[in-house]
Amino acid sequence: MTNTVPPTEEILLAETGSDRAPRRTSALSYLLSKLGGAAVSMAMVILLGFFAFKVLPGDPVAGIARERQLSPEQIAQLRTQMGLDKPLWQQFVDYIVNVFTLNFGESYVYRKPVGELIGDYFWNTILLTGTSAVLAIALGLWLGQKAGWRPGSLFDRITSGMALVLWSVPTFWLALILLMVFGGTLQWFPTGGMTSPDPPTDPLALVLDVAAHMVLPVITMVAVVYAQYVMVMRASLMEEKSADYLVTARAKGLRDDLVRRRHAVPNALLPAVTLMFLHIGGLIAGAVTVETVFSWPGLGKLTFEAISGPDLPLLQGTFVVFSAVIIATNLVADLIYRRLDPRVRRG
Amino acid sequence: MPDLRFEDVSITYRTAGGGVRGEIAAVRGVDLTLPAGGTLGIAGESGSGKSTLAMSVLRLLPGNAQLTGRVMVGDTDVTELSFGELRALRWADASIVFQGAMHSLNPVRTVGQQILEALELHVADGWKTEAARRERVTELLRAVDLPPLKADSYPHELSGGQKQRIMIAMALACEPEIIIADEPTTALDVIVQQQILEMISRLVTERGISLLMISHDLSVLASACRRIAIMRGGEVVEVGDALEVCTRGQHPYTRQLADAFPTIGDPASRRNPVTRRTRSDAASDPQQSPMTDEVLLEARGLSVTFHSRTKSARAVKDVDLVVRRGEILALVGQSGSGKTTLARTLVGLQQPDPGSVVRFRGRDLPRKGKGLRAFRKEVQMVLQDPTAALNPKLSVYESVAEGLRVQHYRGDERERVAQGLTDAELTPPEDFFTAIPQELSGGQRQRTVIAGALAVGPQLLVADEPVASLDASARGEILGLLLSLRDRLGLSALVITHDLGLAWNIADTVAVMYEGVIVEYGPTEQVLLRPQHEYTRQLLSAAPTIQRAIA
Amino acid sequence: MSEHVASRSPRAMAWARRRTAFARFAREFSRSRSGMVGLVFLVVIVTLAFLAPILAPAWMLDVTKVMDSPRFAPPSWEHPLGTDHQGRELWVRMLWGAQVSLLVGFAATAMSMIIGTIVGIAAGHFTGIPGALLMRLIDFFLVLPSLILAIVLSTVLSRGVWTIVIAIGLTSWAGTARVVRSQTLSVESRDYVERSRVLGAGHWHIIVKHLLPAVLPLVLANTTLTVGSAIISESTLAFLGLGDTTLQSWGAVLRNSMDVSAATSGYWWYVLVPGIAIVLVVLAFTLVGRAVETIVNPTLRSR
Amino acid sequence: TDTAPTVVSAEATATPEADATTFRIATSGFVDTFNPFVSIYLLPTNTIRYVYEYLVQNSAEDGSPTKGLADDWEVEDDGMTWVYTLQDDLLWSDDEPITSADVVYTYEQMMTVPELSVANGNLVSNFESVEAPDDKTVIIRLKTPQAPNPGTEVPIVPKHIWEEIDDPADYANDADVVGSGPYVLESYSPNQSITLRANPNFWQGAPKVDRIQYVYYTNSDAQVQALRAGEVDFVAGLTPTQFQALEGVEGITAHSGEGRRYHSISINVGTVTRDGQPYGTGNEALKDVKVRQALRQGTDTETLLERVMEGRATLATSFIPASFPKWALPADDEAIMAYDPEAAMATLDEAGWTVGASGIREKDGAPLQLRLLVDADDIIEQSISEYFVPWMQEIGVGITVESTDGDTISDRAVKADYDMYFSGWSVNPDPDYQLGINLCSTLPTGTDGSGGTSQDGYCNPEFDAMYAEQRSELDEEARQQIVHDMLVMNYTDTAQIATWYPNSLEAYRSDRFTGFTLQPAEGGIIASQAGYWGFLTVEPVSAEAQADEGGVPTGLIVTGVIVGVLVIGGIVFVLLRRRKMADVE
Ligand SMILES: Nc1ncnc2c1ncn2[C@@H]1O[C@H](COP(=O)(O)OP(=O)(O)OP(=O)(O)O)[C@@H](O)[C@H]1O
Ligand SMILES: Nc1ncnc2c1ncn2[C@@H]1O[C@H](COP(=O)(O)OP(=O)(O)OP(=O)(O)O)[C@@H](O)[C@H]1O
Ligand SMILES: [Mg+2]
Ligand SMILES: [Mg+2]
Repeated sequence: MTNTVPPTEEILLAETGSDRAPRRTSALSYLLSKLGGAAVSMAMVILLGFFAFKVLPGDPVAGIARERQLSPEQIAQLRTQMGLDKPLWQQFVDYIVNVFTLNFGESYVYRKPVGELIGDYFWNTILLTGTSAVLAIALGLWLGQKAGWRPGSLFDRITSGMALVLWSVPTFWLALILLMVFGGTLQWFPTGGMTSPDPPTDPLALVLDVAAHMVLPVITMVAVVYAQYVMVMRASLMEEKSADYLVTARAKGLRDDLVRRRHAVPNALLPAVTLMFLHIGGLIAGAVTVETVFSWPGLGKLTFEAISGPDLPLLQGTFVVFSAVIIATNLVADLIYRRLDPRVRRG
Repeated sequence: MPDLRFEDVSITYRTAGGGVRGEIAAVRGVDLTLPAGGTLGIAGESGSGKSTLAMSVLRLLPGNAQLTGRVMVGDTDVTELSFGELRALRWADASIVFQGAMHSLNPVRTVGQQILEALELHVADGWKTEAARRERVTELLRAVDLPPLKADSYPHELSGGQKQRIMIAMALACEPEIIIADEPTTALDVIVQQQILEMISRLVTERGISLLMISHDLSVLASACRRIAIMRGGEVVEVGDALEVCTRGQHPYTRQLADAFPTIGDPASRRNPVTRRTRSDAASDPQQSPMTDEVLLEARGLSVTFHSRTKSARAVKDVDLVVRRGEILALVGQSGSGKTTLARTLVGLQQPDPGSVVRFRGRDLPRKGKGLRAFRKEVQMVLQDPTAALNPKLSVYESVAEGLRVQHYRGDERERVAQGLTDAELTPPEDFFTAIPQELSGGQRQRTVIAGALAVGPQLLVADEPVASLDASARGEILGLLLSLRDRLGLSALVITHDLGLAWNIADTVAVMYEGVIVEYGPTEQVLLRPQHEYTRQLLSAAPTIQRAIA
Repeated sequence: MSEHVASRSPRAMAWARRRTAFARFAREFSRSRSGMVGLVFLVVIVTLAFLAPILAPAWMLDVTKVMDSPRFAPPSWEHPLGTDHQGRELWVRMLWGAQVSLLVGFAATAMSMIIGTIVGIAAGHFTGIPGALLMRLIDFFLVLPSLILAIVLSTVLSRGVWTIVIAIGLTSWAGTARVVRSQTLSVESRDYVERSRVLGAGHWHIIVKHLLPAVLPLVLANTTLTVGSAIISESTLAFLGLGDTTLQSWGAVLRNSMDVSAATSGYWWYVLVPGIAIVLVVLAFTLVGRAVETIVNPTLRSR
Repeated sequence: TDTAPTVVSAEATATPEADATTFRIATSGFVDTFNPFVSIYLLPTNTIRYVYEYLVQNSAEDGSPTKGLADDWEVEDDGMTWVYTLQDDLLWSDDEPITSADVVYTYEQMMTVPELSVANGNLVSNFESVEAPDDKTVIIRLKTPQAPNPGTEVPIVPKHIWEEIDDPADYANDADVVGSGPYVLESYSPNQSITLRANPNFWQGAPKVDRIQYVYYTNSDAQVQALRAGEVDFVAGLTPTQFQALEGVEGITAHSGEGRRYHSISINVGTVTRDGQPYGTGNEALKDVKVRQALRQGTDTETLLERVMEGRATLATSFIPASFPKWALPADDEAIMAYDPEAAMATLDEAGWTVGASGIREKDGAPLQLRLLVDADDIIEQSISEYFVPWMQEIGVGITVESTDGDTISDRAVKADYDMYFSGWSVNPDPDYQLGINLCSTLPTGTDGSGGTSQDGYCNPEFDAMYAEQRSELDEEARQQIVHDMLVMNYTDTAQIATWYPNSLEAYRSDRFTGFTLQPAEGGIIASQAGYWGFLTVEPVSAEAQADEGGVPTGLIVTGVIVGVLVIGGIVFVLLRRRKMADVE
């Protein structure tokens, strides 16, 4: 659920392998079919977004009234303001309208349009997960191809071993330990947030400030996620390693590392790309816990708060946006794949 | 110019997994010499160590291989070279055309780039500059009869024959002194095969290159090499002059290889494949066919079109065909001509285009339910590849019994299975019950598939390339079985092949297919001895024979 | 092969063959050092979990019975893994917690595997609209942020082990389905399935006789790996406050340690013990899973 | 250091002066809005206390009414009319004078515009009219006489600002706020920080720190770490464990104050609607007061206090916290029942519940099996239930613990779908409201629990009568006596088991700040007061202590990281380049 099992990659590789069978289609129809698939998924997400959350228990007003001195009139007033007194179908219609206006209604807790809230937080999350994803992918690919080239070597054993151990660590636990050690005890890094309470005005100083705040969360996410990429790339390269064209390359007198870099890696990248993007979902799950622990003002933290709200419109909003991000990245993966593999491209 | 010498070369593979195989002695004590400017062919059964030996020349063996002995290129022992020296030797002194060109080219780089790469690595006077190198690529492509534009193609955009030529061009790129060609023509149809062989011979003579060629097909080697070595089980069992080896082989295996080639027009091999079995008495006269006039299966105006998202292709066009009771019909034709598609349509696995007529015993093919099952009882198909057609997890018994269970056979299943295996000459059947496919040889697998089909008791057997994947000795066994079954059980058969010799071996009638159309159809003798259609003639002339090669 | 077995029935022979296949599997597995380490560790943990009621009687978890024992006692001979905020022995909680965590791990995995296998085979086997719909469904579940979905599920259903099992199971099957589907497709394209059709077989026969046996090894390998991630998921749900706090699971222990801020307060053992236990068990499952996978999927063997 | 500009300009926000002192508070609170008419969450309402002065403030000493905007006040007509006189020379933070018109405006908005009554409408529901005969006098006329001062708890807003706003209910009021309290809200960035700035026009003089800043930390451990690291100066809401760990840390003072909250186990007494229709799923057995009393006698709250709260609370007697000694029910009152399992069993026997085979008591074949809802997010509730279950088992009562989330509990509490659940309130210095939500008239009107605000579903006509009496009793001592009797009655009826009044556990950087005012003065709290005293008097310890503020050694680290990233990036770039060049060669 939170983590997609990395070692199944090898099995999945078999599949992407079959995907790679020569299959020429025009760029347009390829794009259209991928877009169509994404659109169907998105429509399903939007429907699920309403019905799944509608069944959530808990009336936000009841929660408020349990803690605060309110008269029945005040409670009724609150319910009206939150639109809770409307019939279900009306709420559904509102929701659909809201989704298409990228608005998602008004957050119960923040009393702001959800779209606006998400807009405020979206880029923070992208900054965090994006940085982590780039680092994790770069690290994973690099270590993975090195390890896969010489399976069983000391380097491979250390790399795979590390990756497997880190993969077995619950994200939030690692985050907490890092927070304790490097934030609280050693005080090397700030303990939370995205900037200092008074962010410096000098742009360079501001960048440094944000970077300092990013170190721990990024380390956490990279540590837990990069393992999957290592394993994908390693398996992929091992699969490629015995390919006949590598013998040809060697026979031509190429140096070993050139054989790897020029011939093996570009081919091994193909199945790896699809799989890596599939794991973006895992990264987002990580964002929820990591942002929560490190108080990173992003969508993950927003989601966490929406759960404890319960802030239904906000939850719907983050759910739809997260899903959309994953769907979009998968679409990108398909397109990248097409660029990388001449066999899928039109001849 | 250096010569190539193998001196007491032995190569063993260590296999980690399973332990079933453990150490494999792939090559054992081989001594061979390829003199400078000479040609040497190596033939032998599959798995006899031919490729392994070839790879040892450039030290390309995988890590789990261990080599003893010496591999001499001129005065240098390849096994003792430093890595740098070895890299310099590779391709510049000796190059290889690998078995299976399909996989020997990097799928994500253009073939031009791949040839260029070799030139860049071994810069010589002829191609010092970038422009000169490009020029040389063009020149090389011309040498192998390819338009220079093809340099910008990716491997998947080329046909098998074209890829094979790219490999040859690449091998020639750095003007090596020795070329090793490992099965350069397998998987090509006879016409392309002939072109490639001719080209290699031409290049070798023109440029004075030494050639080491590997094949399991004696006739192929005979047409390109002056000397031939025969390998079996990792050892060289015979070396000698090509003619000598082909016609007067000393070793029994050599003779077996040579004999397995039927000669079209030779009455001795007509309806008489080389086999260890003695044929039953019923058909003591091989010239006589038990064919009747009763029509079993009939196709009229049969067309099949494959639709994909962007285009549609007609694989079978307007075919008329009749199979009579007791008839063996051979369907021949080049690869991709639609033979398999036609067969699949005839047994109802593929939907024909509207308007096509397929009748079994005068009735349209049933599509589902009881009718379909009853039809399956009467018509069985043996698929192209026996290895793929058997579930690797099921034993021979279960595979054969599968049809009986599906058909709700009421009798004694065990007895029937045993009978099926016996019919297919897997005797005693009990010995094979528990075997799983990987424990069987190719021929045994093929016979298991046939036994499974026969156990159901069909009237018509459609066999798709029943022997294509087998080496010479095994194929005779299978063909013999078909004939004897026809004789004993009155079975009809439609046998698909791209090999005309096979048709001569067993068929009553031959249909020649070319690009989805049946271009020639008639009694075997008529079609093969007095071909009418241009394509049939081409096929006949391209079919390699030892006689022709030596002549 | 050549041994004479005519006296035995085909069924018995099939079993015998399976036995030898299993023996071979076991032999190969025993050769994988990391796989064996993982397996032995798991066996020990499972045994301990089963023996929990004997090794640590239930009263040791009753806070009213342990009022004399010190709270937050660091690990020592007397308190091997230290004590928690109510003076309970941590080793006792871990022992009982193993039961729940493993149960959740296995049950959620079983659920995910069953759904994944059924949907995967169906999506691969049936062509046309049903297959396409199922494939879309798989793709859809693959892109869903499953953590969020699991959160919703565990909030909607009343708290308890089975809720967690369902939440994890329902959100983790898509990966399996994808693997199974691709394997099904590749088997489906094999000639022996076609041969089976020629023999007159229907869907059921093909699925049960050919597809299922072919995908099961992969599913098995996937299973051990999924158990690990299910255990992590359980702890993540507990961390987010969505677990059943009346249960002793490792996630719940970890959650407790966070609730009382053990980490900030210097009670390191309270945080480390459950965390490391999770890491070790998940790692063990992963090692076993990889070893199994290497055997059932020979192309992975290092060449 | 008192140089803050009067009107906070945008530029000033961007560049805080170097020598400005900032007092940072860690928080994780929700913010709905800073609109005093609408805001209902704790953090913004607490912030608003610092921004807008009330007509009458709650005193720091004991929370009793004291000087706010009003200098003094008189009660006329037996509590029907209250006349307030404003202080002289009051100024808003934008230098406009504060007049009685502002007060009237504020009250009238709440009384006439439903959208603006959301937050504090209940406080003015007894108002007949509010008048301003002159600039300095406010007259509040009530519908019924009331003893509690009606001038408290309502933030008075500047009329000249709010009048201009088109839709006051939607006004976020979260930047450059004009106020009258010690601090005004300068800026708010959601989930990151809330910044308050000292108000030089505040009638008691500007506070000594220039700014208060709330900094967001989702996680309470992160808050503690931030305090240790010196990133924040003040943390509230600590767990007893955290508190203990912070005690004795250098530079940090951990402060445990008697709070104004109470905590209890609410019992379903057999919920009925206002017109007597039963609803909900409460166990029949709990309708018997004996059974409820037995539950209380079987609960060892003293042990709980020790083991669960580490003693950081005061044992509770009723729903009025001991920090309001005037009103609270004394612990030595004769009505108080001690922990006595024997007595509990006797009580149950008396009520006809006999011990069955499984050790659970039965009556007419029905077992005494009760459900207890526990918030999975609340370690205190969980811990209590871990003791409660075996104790109840001992007296023969079976307890099923249902662990779930807070929202579900609220939901089920409204629907009366429970036998017992944990409940708690923050209580105002005047007990009137808290007593009021125990009246029959606060029971729900619908059988789905709607229309009610009752604390525990308690209803006793005698109690109602006494409530009316105390409300109009202007003699405080007499009123105290009535309240005491009411609490005794409620205690004996056992609609809840009050467990304790938890201490508010706070910690601050005493190496940097000092001079906090507690409320109540004796053992009181700093944050979450019913007033603005806590941070009003805070002052920096010394100048140099301030200087190294934020001196986390991040600079070096950050530089290191950046250099590292650059190096890695460079290597990647070079590698890419090399491959590219190799490709074109
Ligand atoms: N990498 C390897 N590891 C282990 N065994 C191998 C390996 N490569 C080849 N073998 C085994 O070595 C033997 C010789 O193989 P080789 O490829 O040389 O045969 P071949 O004569 O070229 O056969 P073919 O005609 O089928 O190409 C075979 O038994 C084969 O199974
Ligand atoms: N399922 C399919 N979809 C689309 N095209 C197909 C399909 N199957 C076969 N074809 C095409 O139909 C043509 C005939 O194929 P078929 O397999 O019948 O040839 P064949 O004569 O059996 O060749 P071979 O000797 O190689 O087995 C080929 O061009 C092939 O690419
Ligand atoms: Mg070979
Ligand atoms: Mg074919």
